[in-house]
Amino acid sequence: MTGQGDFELVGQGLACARGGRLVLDGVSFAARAGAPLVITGPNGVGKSTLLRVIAGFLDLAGGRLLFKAPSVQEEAPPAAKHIHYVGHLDGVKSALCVRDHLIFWARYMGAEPCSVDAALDAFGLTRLAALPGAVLSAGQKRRVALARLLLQERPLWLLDEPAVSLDKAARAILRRVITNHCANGGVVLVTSHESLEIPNAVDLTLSPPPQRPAT
Amino acid sequence: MDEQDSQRHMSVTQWDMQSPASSWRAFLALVRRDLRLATAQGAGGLQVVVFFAVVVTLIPFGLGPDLPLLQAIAPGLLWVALILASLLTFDRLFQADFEDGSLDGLVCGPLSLEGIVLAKACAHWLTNAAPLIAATPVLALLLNMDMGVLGFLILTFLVGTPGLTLIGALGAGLSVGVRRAGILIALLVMPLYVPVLIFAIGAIEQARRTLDAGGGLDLLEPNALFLTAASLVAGLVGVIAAAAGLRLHISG
Amino acid sequence: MGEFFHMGGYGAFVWPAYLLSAGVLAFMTATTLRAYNRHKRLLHHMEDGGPEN
Amino acid sequence: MFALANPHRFLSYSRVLTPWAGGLAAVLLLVGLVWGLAFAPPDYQMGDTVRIMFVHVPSAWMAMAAYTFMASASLASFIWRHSLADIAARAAAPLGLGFNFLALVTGALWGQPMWGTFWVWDARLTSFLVLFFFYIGYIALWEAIEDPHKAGRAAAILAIVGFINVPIVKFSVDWWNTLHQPASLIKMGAPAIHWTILTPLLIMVAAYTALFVALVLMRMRTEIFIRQIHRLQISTALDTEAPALG
Repeated sequence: MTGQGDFELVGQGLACARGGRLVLDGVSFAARAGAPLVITGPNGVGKSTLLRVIAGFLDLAGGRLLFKAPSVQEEAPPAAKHIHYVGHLDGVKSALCVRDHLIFWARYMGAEPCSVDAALDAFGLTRLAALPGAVLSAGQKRRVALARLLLQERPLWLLDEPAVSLDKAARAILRRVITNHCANGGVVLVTSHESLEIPNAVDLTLSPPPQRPAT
Repeated sequence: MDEQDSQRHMSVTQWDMQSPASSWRAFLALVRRDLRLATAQGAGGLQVVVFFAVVVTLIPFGLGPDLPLLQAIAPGLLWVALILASLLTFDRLFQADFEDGSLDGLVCGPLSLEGIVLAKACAHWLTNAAPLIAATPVLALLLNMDMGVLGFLILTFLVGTPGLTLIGALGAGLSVGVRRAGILIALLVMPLYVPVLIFAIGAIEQARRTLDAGGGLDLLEPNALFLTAASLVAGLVGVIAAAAGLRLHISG
Repeated sequence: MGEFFHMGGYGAFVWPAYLLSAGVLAFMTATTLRAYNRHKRLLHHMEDGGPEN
Repeated sequence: MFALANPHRFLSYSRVLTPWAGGLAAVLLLVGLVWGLAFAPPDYQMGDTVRIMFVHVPSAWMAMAAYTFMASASLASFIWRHSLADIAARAAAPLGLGFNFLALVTGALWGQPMWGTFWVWDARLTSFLVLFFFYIGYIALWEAIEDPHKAGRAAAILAIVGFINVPIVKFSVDWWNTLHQPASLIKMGAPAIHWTILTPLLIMVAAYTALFVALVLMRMRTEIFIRQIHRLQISTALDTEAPALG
C-alpha cells in the first residue's frame, strides 16, 4: 500500500523547551503511512511534549518538522486541519450525553452529522449514546475521546496514551481503527507505556536530552 | 465508514478549514455548546441575577430608605452591582475546557484562538449579562428610579457589557490554571473597568439632565460616544490579549 | 530648635510624611537585601552541598 | 541557540553598578533631606507643608517611572522573548508599588492642611489609586502562576494592556473629575517653583531614582538566583528519576 503518493511525517533534530529547560533535543524520526510510530521512554522524557510540538501547541526551539502529503508540493509542518490530537485528558463534559458530545465535535470540525453514528458504532458506544458524561467510566470516556478520530478523515493522528483505562475489547477496537487508518494511507504517532501490539509498528525511544546550558 | 473502499487514498481533507463558512459554523457550534453547558448546570444565569438582587437590595438597608437619595445614586449602584455580579462568573470561562482537555481539541478546529475567545464570550454574555440586564427594571423599582433614566441606563448596559465581558475574558485567559482565580481576575480587570464605568455614569447623568430639561435623548453626546468607544477598545484589547493568554497556557 | 520641629504649625503633617517615607524606603531596601542574601546562600548551598541537605 | 548568555554578563555588570547606585542614593538622600528640611524657605502660601513635596513628588515620579520601566521591559520580554526583561519587570513591580503607596499617603498628608480632608478625589490622586490597584494585580498574577516563564509572559500581556489603559484612565478620571467637582482645587504642583525649593526637590528625585536603580538591580540578581534554584530543583528531580529506570 505504501505507494509514493502516501503521507509522511519527518522530524529532523527536533528540540523543544518548556519552562526554560530543554525537554527535547535532537529528536529525529520518519513516520510513514501504514507504519504507526510508537513513542516510548521514561516518565518526563518528553513523549507528550513531542506530540504537542507536532500538533502545534508548542513552538519548536530547533530542528525541522515536515509533513509530506501527496497533493501538497512544498514540505511544511502539518496544519491543524491535517491533525487529530487526542491527549491524556478525554475532554468529556459531564453535562452532555455521548451523542451530543460527538454531534458538537462533528459540527465544530465541519463534519457531516451522519459520521456520528458511524463513530459511535466503531467504538461500541451506541448503547451509551444517551448517557451523560458524568455516569461514564474512565474507559468509556476514553472511547468517547477516541471516537472523535472517526468523525472526520484527517491524515495525521497524534494519540497520547490512547490505551489508558481501556479494557481488552476496547484495545482491540483501537488496534483495528489504527490499522484501518494506516491501510488508508494515514500516519499515526502513539505514545504508550505498555506495548499495544499494533502490526508493523516502528519504535522510537526517547532519552533525556544532555543538559545544554539553557540557563 | 471506509472499510469497503480500502484502496481509496486518503487525500488532504477537501474542505478548506479556514473558510468563513466553516469558521462560522464552528463558532455557532461552540456558542450553542457553551449555552447548553451553562443552562445544564442549574441555570447559571440565575445565580448571577440572585447575587445582583442581593447587592441592590442591601443598599437601602445600608443607606436608609431616603427615596430621593436612592433615586439620585441608583444608576451608579446598579452599574457597580452589575460589575460585581459579572466579576464572579469569569473564573470558569476557560478553566473548565482547559482542565478536561477539550481546549486542545478546540484549537485543532477551524476557529482561531481569538474566535474561540469570542464564541465563549458571546455564550457568557448570553448566560450572564443578558439575565442581569433583564432583571434591572425590577430592581430599579426598589431604588425608585425614573422610567426615562432607566431606559437610558439599560442602553448603557447594552453598550458597556460586551466590553466588560471581553475584559473579563482577558482576566480569565491570563489566569487559566490558577486555583481560585476569582479574586485575581477581579483585581486584574478593575483598572480596565474604571473608564467604562465613568463614561456610563456620565452618559446617564447627561441623559438625566436633558430629560429634566424636557429635551429628547441625544445619543451622540460626548459621554455616550466615549462609553461606546471605551467598550469597543476594551473588547478589541480583551479578545487579542485573552487569546494571547490562552496560547501561553496551552503551550505551558 | 523647637521652631524647627514645630514646622510653622504643620509639624503634625510634615514629620509623619518624612518618617513614613523613611520607613517604607528602609523596608524596601531591607527586604531586597534579605531576599538577595537568602537566595544567594541557598544557590551556593545547592551547587556545592548537593540537593539533599 | 537557547543560551541566555546575558544573565552572566548582567550579573557581572550589576555587581559593579549596584553599590555605586546605592552609595549615590544615600548621599543624595542625605543632601536633599538636610537641604529641604533645614534650608529651603517655607512657601508664602502653603507655609512649611511645602516640605512634604520633597517626599511626595519624588515618590509620585518614581511610581510612574517604575511603571513605564515595567511596561517597556514587559514589551521587550513579550516581543523578543527576552527572559532578562521578564526578570527586570518582576523586580521593578514591588518597588513601584512601594513608591505608589508613598505617593498616595504623602499626597493625603499634604492635602489635609490644604483641603481639610486626607483624601480628595482629585484627578491625579485618583489616577494613582487606579495605578496602585494595577500594581497589586500585576504582582498577584506573577505569584499566582508557578512556572516563572509562563508567569512572565502572562504578566507581560497584562502590563502591555495596562499601558494601553493608562491614557484612557487618565482621560476618563479627568473627565469624571470635572463632571462631579466643577470647583477647581488648588493645583498640587505650584506653577513656577522658586529655585530654592526646586533644587532640593530635584536632588530628592535623583536620590529616589538612584535608590530605585540600586534596588531593581539587586532584585534582578535575586530573581536570577531564584530561577537557577528552580532549574536545579527540576533537574535533580529528573536525574533521580531517569537513572532509576535505567
